[in-house]
Amino acid sequence: MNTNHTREITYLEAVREAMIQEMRLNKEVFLIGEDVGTYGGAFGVSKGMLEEFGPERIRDTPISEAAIAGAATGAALMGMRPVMEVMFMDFLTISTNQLVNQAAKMRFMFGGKCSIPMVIRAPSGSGTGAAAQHSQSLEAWFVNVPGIKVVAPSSPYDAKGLLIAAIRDNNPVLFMEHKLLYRLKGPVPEEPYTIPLQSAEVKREGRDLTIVAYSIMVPRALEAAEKLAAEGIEVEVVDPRSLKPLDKETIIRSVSKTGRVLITHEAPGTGGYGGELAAVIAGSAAFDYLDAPIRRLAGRDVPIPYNRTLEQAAVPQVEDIVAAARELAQEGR
Amino acid sequence: MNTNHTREITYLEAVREAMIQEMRLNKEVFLIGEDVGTYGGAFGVSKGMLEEFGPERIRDTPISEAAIAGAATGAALMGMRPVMEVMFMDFLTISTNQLVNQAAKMRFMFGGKCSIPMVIRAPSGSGTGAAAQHSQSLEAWFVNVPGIKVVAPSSPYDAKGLLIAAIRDNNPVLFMEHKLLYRLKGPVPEEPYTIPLQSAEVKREGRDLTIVAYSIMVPRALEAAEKLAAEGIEVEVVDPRSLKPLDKETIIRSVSKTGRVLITHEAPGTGGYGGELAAVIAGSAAFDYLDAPIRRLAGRDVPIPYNRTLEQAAVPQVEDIVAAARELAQEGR
Amino acid sequence: MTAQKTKANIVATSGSHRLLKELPHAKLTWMLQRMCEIRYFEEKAEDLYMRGLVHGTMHLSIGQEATSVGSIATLRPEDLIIHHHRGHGHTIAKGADLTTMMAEFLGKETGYCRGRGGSMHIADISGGNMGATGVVGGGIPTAVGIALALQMRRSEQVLLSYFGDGATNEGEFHESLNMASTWKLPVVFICDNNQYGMSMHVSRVMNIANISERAASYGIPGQSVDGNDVLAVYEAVLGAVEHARSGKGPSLIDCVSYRWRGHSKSDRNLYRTQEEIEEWKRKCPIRRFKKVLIEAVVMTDSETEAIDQTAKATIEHAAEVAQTFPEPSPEHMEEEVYAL
Amino acid sequence: MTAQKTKANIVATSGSHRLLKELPHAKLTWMLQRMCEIRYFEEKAEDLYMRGLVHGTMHLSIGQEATSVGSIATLRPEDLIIHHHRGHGHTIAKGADLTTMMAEFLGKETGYCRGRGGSMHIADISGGNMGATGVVGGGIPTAVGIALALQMRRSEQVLLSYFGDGATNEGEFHESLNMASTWKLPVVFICDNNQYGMSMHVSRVMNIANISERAASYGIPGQSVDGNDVLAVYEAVLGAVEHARSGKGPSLIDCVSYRWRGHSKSDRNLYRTQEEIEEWKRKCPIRRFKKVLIEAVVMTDSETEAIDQTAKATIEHAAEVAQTFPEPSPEHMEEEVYAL
Ligand SMILES: Cc1ncc(C[n+]2csc(CCOP(=O)(O)OP(=O)(O)O)c2C)c(N)n1
Ligand SMILES: Cc1ncc(C[n+]2csc(CCOP(=O)(O)OP(=O)(O)O)c2C)c(N)n1
Ligand SMILES: [Mg+2]
Ligand SMILES: [Mg+2]
Repeated sequence: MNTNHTREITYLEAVREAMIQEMRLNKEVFLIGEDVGTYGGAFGVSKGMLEEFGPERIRDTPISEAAIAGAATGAALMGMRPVMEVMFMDFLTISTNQLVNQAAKMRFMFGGKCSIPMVIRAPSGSGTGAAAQHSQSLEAWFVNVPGIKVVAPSSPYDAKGLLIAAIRDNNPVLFMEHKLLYRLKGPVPEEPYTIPLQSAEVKREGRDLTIVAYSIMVPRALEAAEKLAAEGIEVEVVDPRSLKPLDKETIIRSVSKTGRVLITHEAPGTGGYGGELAAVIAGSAAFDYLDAPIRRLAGRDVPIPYNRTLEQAAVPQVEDIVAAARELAQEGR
Repeated sequence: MNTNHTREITYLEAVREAMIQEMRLNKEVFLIGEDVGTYGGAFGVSKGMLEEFGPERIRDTPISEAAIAGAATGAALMGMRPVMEVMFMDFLTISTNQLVNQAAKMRFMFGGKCSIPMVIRAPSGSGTGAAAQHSQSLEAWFVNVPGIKVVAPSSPYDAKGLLIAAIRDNNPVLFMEHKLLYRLKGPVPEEPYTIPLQSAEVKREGRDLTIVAYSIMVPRALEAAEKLAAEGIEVEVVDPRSLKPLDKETIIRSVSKTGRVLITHEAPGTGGYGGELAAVIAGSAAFDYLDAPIRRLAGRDVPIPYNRTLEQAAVPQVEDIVAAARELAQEGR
Repeated sequence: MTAQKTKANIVATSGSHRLLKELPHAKLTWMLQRMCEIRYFEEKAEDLYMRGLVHGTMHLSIGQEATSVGSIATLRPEDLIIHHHRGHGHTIAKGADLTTMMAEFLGKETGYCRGRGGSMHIADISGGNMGATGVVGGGIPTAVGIALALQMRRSEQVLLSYFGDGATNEGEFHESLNMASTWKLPVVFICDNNQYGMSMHVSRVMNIANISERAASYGIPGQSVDGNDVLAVYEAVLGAVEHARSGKGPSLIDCVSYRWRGHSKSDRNLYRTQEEIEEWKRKCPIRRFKKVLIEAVVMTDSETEAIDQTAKATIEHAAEVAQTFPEPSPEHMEEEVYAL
Repeated sequence: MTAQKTKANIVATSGSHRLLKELPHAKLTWMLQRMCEIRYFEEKAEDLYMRGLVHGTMHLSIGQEATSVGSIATLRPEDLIIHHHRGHGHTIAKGADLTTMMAEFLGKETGYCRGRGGSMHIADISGGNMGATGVVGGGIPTAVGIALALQMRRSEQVLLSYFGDGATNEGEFHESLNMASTWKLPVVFICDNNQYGMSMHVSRVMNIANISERAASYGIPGQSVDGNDVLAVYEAVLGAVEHARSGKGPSLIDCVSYRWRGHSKSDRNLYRTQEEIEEWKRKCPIRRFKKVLIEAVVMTDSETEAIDQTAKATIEHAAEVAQTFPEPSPEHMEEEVYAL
């Protein structure tokens, strides 16, 4: 991507712009969720959209997450392209039956005779002091459900391109938006563009060690990489961007090159998506190039606490990445 | 365990016996779920229990999975020890909010000032022709939720000992019962006994290769091991039994010994619990002993189909294990 | 305002006799024929199951034929339905090809769902049957979305959403009826009330006399009808369909009937008496409809029997043909999961 | 039976004046004091938040004090409550130690939840407050279980379960009220109806005039009361508590009030007018209760002011002390997740 002369907007604005542009292009696209209208969404993502598109297409709902997911699924079954916003990813726990048993399965279960083109936008992650029930990162569940795709952009540019791709995709796509990324600024072209869902990106090149990171962990890994560079450790940062489908090649290529890999995410380590990444690497051709065990640095196995110090300690911060990467870079040397 | 002279009962009877014995011992234990009374549960697990314990402790409910989970959680918060039966594991999708946001988090979120001693019994797995919405294995989700333990016994003996341990545990324990195991017979002592939740078992010793398997995959792996033995390949079969907490040592020890590991489960491969197992091994001391990449053999990434041939093809069968293990045993030799 | 524990005081519909005069002969014939086809389809399904030709389980609606036929008879061809695990009746009433349906039951590649769905998940999207779900109550939220799409597209189509009495205790029932009411969506919610959810009689799982009373929570019309009277069902649903089509929003129609068979094949029927079952068999909706038609001199006895026998032959034929169809192949299943 | 769109016709309770005579002076004092403490606690919380001393968000119930106090005033000390995100009022009314509560708000190790829970999750299990949940409607199923345990243990205790108007559109509300009704559990469901769920006025999310009408779906008593009249709330809830305690099962009490502040700190209040807010401020439940007490010559003006000032001082003191408390340490968090 050529980012010269490109205007800078926030991640939040990029998400909004993707929705607006797709809604202008295709009248089957609409937004549905709690307080997405006048309120503009809990995080303000849809601010102003009601004015342009009206209450039918920027649809405020009762607080009924199962019915919201069902409404999106049913409309998608009819060929519309709903974008459903759940206020916090944590509340997908109420939509789970609709998403997992209905939306994800209908196409296969009905012999391929329908499709469910919908997007589930889910603000995820901790860092806002909202405690255990408003801070989760539940990607691992959905990755294990055939029929759903899972995307987790880490930059404004990726957010726009991946969201447009997700809206155009003919399947249910879970689109994770990290709350702490909403204010992140970056270059984003004004015209619509897509990023293919199965395309990891090397966010930084390096020879000593690969960090596989997604969502909020990408800016943290990049910051860690800067610090490590000052110590002479050159880190390569790979962002899968789409967790499913996963671009395995880019990851395997990087790990084969560096021979060391640190996988990092915010969700609790045990049973987290990092296991999938580790297994992909450990079962691949990169295995033969590994000079050290595959290392995971993930959220601690605790619910997210309220207190700020505890909250920060519960998920990997820049310093944790620096420490883990440094150790890994030296392991067995 | 000394199984000489021990009477043989089925897995289903073992589950029932564990409940009956604990209910006799402790009047705070009760069973709650859909049709657990007169009907005896969809699979007949609680057949006869209504007669002994009456309708208060063998509690039939409306079809309301969220309220059932909530009822169990609330009763547990009060110090009772509910055993909740969900009719099919698939319908935990309706209880998810209660289990994940309430039951799993309350203790931590309330500063450790309460505990939630409850068991969620969940018939899992495919093989009964019940298709996509009645055949899932959703363990991976719950493993990623701090505050819930996950157990998946593979034999009548383990079922009884682990269920009693789960009922006595002071936390929410998801107890998976594979439908195809219900009729499996094996030796089970009559008196109550417990198996510690964090104790993997080597179900068969072997020097060439380790298979890590749980639930229905254990008898399949053992059968595969017999066949491979005839070819001169000696397989070690390790059953974690409890997926969380996980007895990592037993697994790491076995893999360090054999140098090759095949991980197998029924749930879809992508994002399945096999990833966690692979990551544990790849990040451990066993890494240095590995002579071949870590291999996963899991369910295919499809919803479970209705047609019997398709259904069987969707999850690993004995022959698939034989083939994968044989290949792995020869890899790089 | 405390709970009434008296049993359903079903709203009597007086229109049956009027309808016998008003409805075209062909429509009445269609109704009887469909009811017979459902009965014979399910008896055949049971037979195939007993003979080990069918895998899995199945949920038979024998005894409940009047509900699906009476309600779907009110629809225009382009209207839609979405339903649930006990769905053979709805599928046949909506006009499914019986051979294709039998093929699905048998898990064949040529079945409606190419053998992937089976008895519990028959869908015929192009025929306006948006599919059966096996999750109790699980299709009701989907119904909201289908009806929402109809409304947003300014369609004149309406949707019938079916579920059982037990399903009305699921949270999804509540969320969906409320949402559909709030948005005045073109959907009629139909409770296929056979009085039991597996072993649980409605009186054991709710403290109200009629499920239609739940409509009041959503400010929508609610009515309980004799679900064994195909014309009573027709009349009640027709009103609700017109209400929906004219933009006034959803209704809840509770059709009280009875299932003759066990819940599914594992049922030992311990929760109800043989007498109760026999009593309801005497209320057979098919025999009753035939009698009404004959007494009103709409058809002769031999005409009704001819319809009956034609239905039987059609089902026999469908079952025979379907058994010759090829099995699906598992090779490329992964490619079927996602749409391109 | 179509939807009424007219706004809540709140059941007038005539008992207020009788209650002023019947209730002990100490009880009336207790009520006023608690209401003032809630108001000052929340004003203080807001102040601390504005000064950057508090992390996260918070949901203030200023304007709704009569509901929590009027309802909890009906309880015996051993009775229980479970509530929700807008829960400072219930917590204080249930007798929380204000310093410990403020400490939790500030995320201190000595707070009720050792700083792990925060404003949205205050629990005081040993004091009978079974905790606040941040998931809308999420505590209602838990309430069923708590009440079930009380019933199974043949306890005389009852439980009050609180939730907002918006929560009554969640499926969990429906499942729970139905289950509690079926089993006649000792619980009173109390809707803290402030007429909005974030930006959504009740009339935009349901087609009924009064939320108490939903009780009919479960065959339980339902009543809407003026939630700004502490004595009216007391009277209505007392009846429901006695009903529950005598084994007759649950009730639904809908207390209609108003929140003065935005939903949470991110609220720009675009969905309601300044006039509406001002109108409701004029209906201040605290000023109103003081006026009633003075007019009925139960207290003098200076007595009510003394109570008010004591409350204020108590809160000031609690806030000051709480700020000196130590922060928690993250070291052993994993060990806190599971009970031994
Ligand atoms: C969510 C869910 N819970 C439980 C089941 C198991 N189950 C299948 S049908 C059934 C009874 C449903 O009763 P009702 O809604 O009255 O329909 P009926 O079977 O009587 O037609 C149950 C409990 C299920 N399929 N889905
Ligand atoms: C399940 C769920 N959905 C959405 C939210 C976000 N949310 C928090 S409070 C709230 C409004 C709740 O309205 P109401 O129940 O009336 O309570 P109030 O805030 O008015 O006291 C919403 C939508 C949530 N916390 N939980
Ligand atoms: Mg039924
Ligand atoms: Mg409210």
